Amino acid sequence: MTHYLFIIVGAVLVNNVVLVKILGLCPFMGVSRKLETAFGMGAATTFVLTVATGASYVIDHYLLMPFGLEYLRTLSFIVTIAAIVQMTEMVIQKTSPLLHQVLGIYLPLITTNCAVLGVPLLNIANQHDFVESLLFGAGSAVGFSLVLVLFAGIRERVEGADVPVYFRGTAIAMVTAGLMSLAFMGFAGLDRYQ
Amino acid sequence: MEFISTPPFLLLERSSVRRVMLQVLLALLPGIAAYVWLIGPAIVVQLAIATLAAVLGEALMLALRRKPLALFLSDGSAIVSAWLIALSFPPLAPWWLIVVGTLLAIVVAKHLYGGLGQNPFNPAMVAFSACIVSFPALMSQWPALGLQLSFGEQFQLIAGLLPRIDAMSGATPLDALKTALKLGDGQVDVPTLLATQDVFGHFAGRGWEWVAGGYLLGGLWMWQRKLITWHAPFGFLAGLSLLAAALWAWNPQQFADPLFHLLSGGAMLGAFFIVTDPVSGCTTPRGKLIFGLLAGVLAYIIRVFGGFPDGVAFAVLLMNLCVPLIDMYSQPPIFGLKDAP
Amino acid sequence: MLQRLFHFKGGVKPQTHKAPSVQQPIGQAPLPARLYVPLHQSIGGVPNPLVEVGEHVAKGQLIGGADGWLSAAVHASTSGTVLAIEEHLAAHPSGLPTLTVVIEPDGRDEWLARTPVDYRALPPERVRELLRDAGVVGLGGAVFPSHAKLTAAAAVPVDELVINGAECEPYMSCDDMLMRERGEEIVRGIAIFRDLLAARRVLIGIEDNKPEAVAAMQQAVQRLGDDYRVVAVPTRYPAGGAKQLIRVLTGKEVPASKRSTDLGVQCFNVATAYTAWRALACGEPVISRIVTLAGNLEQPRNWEVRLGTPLRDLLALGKPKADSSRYLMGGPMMGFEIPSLDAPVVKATNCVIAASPTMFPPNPPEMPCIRCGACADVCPHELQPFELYWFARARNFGKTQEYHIFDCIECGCCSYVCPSHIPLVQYFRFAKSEIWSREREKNAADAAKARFELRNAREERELAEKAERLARAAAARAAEKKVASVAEVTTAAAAEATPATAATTTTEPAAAAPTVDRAALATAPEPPLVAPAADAQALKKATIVAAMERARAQREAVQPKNTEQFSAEQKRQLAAVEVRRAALQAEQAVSPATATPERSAD
Amino acid sequence: MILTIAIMALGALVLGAALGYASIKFKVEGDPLVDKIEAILPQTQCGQCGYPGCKPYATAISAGEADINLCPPGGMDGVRKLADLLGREVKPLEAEETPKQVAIIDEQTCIGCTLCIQACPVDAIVGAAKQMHTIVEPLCTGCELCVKPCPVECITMEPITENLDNWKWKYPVIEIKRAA
Repeated sequence: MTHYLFIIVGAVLVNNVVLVKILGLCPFMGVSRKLETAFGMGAATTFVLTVATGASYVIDHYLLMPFGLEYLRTLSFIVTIAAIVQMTEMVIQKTSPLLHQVLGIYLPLITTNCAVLGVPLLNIANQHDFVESLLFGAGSAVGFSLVLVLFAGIRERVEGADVPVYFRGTAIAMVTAGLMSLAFMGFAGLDRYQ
Repeated sequence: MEFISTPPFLLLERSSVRRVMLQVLLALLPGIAAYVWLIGPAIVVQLAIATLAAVLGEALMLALRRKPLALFLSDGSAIVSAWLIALSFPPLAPWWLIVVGTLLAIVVAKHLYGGLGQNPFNPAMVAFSACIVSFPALMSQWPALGLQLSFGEQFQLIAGLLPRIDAMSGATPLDALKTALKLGDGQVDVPTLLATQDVFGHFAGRGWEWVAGGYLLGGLWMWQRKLITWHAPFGFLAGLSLLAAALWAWNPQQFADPLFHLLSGGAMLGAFFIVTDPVSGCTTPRGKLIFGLLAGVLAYIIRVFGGFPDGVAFAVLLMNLCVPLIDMYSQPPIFGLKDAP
Repeated sequence: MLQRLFHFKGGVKPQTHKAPSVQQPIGQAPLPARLYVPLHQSIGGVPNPLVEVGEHVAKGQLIGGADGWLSAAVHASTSGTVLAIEEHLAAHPSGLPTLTVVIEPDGRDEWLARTPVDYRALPPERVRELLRDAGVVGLGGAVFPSHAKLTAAAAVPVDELVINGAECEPYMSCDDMLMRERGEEIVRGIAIFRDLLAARRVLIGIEDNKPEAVAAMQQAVQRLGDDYRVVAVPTRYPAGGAKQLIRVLTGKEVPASKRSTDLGVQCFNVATAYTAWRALACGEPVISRIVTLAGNLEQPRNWEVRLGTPLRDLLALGKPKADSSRYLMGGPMMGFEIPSLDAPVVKATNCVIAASPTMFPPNPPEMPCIRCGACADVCPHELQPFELYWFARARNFGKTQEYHIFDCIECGCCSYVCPSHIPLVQYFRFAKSEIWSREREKNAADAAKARFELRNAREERELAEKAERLARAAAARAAEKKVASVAEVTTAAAAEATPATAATTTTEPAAAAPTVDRAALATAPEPPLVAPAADAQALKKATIVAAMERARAQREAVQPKNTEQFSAEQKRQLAAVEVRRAALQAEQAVSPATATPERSAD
Repeated sequence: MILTIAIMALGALVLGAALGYASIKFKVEGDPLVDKIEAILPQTQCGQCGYPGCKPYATAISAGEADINLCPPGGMDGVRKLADLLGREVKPLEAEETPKQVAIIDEQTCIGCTLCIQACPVDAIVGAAKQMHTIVEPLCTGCELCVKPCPVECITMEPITENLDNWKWKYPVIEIKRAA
């Protein structure tokens, strides 16, 4: 049981996919201008990432490994993720046009979100079983959403600050992301405590 | 370059940012006095170095940003940051470490965000975290107990004129406890450790416990002067001690008592001078309480379970991240709309 | 008789400085050489000028009639001659001009025949009309037409009528002196409000730093045998804010989104009650008010001043000291600097303060906000001024609304305590007027869009009609040639055109009379088209009708369009243009020679 | 090798089928974005963006054919709002930003040709043939479309003057260049 807990804590905080693994920076910088969009993006990514980790585990273990096709992993994962994102977009557009509007062009961007590809690959590298994979995927997604929302909150505030001209916009956002990363380093070692 | 032009309101109460900052500095004095008395006068040198670096850094940034120098330099906010940095760094840390930390705080954490009042992160804690991540060894060298060095020797050590010898430095009480527990591998228990090792005093680290008491005194004075409200410090101390008490009650062999945690590391300094920072902290009463509480809990978790000797700095930075959200969702109801859902 | 007092959060206690101006009784200000009576002195519609240049007016004569329900009339403050009706500097922070009636007093100060009425014998609607036409407005400074506040909410009976004599602004003492000297008339005026609102209780709130006023009011109430309660409330700025006083006396909190009558409470200033009584019982409309002259003066005092008196003349009464450099209208917390002393005294002028650099030192430079929360502690509406400031400064007006900027009463407590000396209220006023202007722009854009669409629809319809006319003409020609087979083709063409017409007319319900009868015309000759072979004569008729329709359409093409939905104001403007145009045409008729070269350019 | 191709083909087939099914099942009509964009545009219908009116411009933006910085009456504010809505970068305005103006007809020179009436997109000009025309000021959007058609050049654009109704509190801080 504690084992699963450590996986989740590790994925959410200690090895946060954005701030420690530095994956998925594109939506992290792109969709964090407003809190509402960050919430939407976080929710969508959480869904896609969780489903994608499950699907890639199944594909890897029941399609690729039995036939010794591990070298096709990246390719097949990308295709699967793209399909899942496409489906998600269609479903959201139909069921919740508002969310679709809020996510705008960033929904298709999940396809190219390296976190979505990176997490399934990390799962395989860490030799997680199915449950562990799902937990790790979900944990990473929650970690992503968490920092995305926090980041959006800070950015909304910093937008009103008298930032030096050369640092306005993305530059100060990068500095903020760096300081966030520094803060998250405080969690280092938490997943190794005996 | 922004400057007021329209003549607006006319009546003013006699208060100013400078007075606020001066009072904060004043409140730090009891703690500093205890520090000098019990730990060594080297801290005065560090305070001077940090102040100098902060003022120079501030002046440089103000000049670059073409802000009125005299106005902002005299507000005292940079000196407050500098003192907090000096007090949280090891007293015998080399001078350049303090300078690097202070410049980091003033230039990056403060002025890149627009200077006074606009920084989302506490500059002093940014400095501490960045330095402990970058120079873990130097940042964990605290003067070994019973180290009898003259003021001159201490000064030379800071200036890098004397070689650093391991015998001169030891770990903080928190670190000592953690290391001993880890090395002991279940063989040692906390009560015996506290009773036997030299580094521990009556309640916590020898000497340090009284420094913490000094900070407490200054903090209470600030509270009495209405410079700070009780919410954040109370939340912080409550979060820290409640979690400590719960684990201590569950397993007193493995976990130290709450009083030890309250008087160790940066707990008291953090409670009254860091989490009360209005700029990077929460502003609503409920928000302050939540901010303090969670910072206390995080500080305990990081200092006990994490990889760093103390968790206050990281806890505060992590909570700084959450400030906009906490503030947003803890808005007090306004006049006339209290019954509204 | 013990009245339970409630507490409002926040507030500040600045020095009051009231003592110097209450040493002497209210003085009667002398007649100035000129009176500048602005027509717009209250919230709501701008009164229409009812006098003409050169006309002789009597004291109390109506010179500006109320425009609509939410407006209040304006009267001549003395007898004399109207010199001009022109744009003159307004008593407004902007220093912009406003339409003003300039009167040269004849010195006789003759009243128009005054007709006192017994308001109890009149229906309430009539009383409200009388108040409106007497120009009774809130004299506390908000100048909201009082009659509009005298209707109880349909579902909620008025429990408490709060009479505001708190006067919390420093320096100001006009209400204090009014209560001391004319308490009885105030109490009689309160009765009018009480009766109109059918209020159960009347609470008169006076700050406890004015014991004389409290005593005077208590005596007046006792003498008249009323059961009003005179309550001394703790002195704390802004206890005299209507919402704060209501809170202190009744415990009710009125948010910005509600009217106080919805909560069963209403609030009037003591001076308003006084003028209401004068208006009804003496037939004297509001032509003067008490103004406190205070600050850096030799003789601070309260004066009864005719509305329209230039501030320069008024200030001369107080003998400003030599180093007076600035002048404020209103109190030092909420007032504004007078752009020029040429501005006149208006109904909102409760206090004029002369300021010297030593009394009000220049503002220290603004520092950045350090989010210390001092402003939130003193905000009587429990807002978060520093958050509002943060977003107002960044021009993020949506966020300021989320943080309830419109609940801000601009009392100035936040600016008063700010350690960074930030003029917070200025930022909030800026944000508010930006939001209003954006709303105006948005409305204008919507209106423009509607008109554009209307026009497009009309053009489409005209095109369709043209097509139809062409088809019909073709049909007529065909019928004349008596070729039945060709007629079938035109029917098809007409059938194509007709639905198009129908479509355009139905998609546009706003289209008024001309469209309807044109549509009727268009559809009328349809039957002969459907049955082309029926009768050649009918077809001939159709041709004539089509020709008539064509001529008509040509005429209509140049007729004003879209004028049906003009507002009254726009119609007025148009009428003015018509008059100008008529004059121009007359001019051209006189000298056709000048008009001809212009025409040749056509 | 063949097996590999077969497996990949199978995967592609399954995913393709699923996507195809979804695209039918979750088909969405219309584009609500156009309305949102149009709500931001100032509705001057001036055509300065190169499109015949605000709606066509909104449609073009939504389709990705037009840039968001083509609307001078909307100003930088409008560009910022559009950038916000569409998640695009804020760009400086293509044309010069001018203060709000209204058209004024010099009634002395007007010959009553009705050309401006036909040009006005919002019916803000009244008058009849051979009579002087007048612009109804509150309705005028300042689009300048009536200026060109006038044969006698009697229409001028004038900035809206400040009066007590449209006066605004100014931003309390202004930048002043200081020698220090």
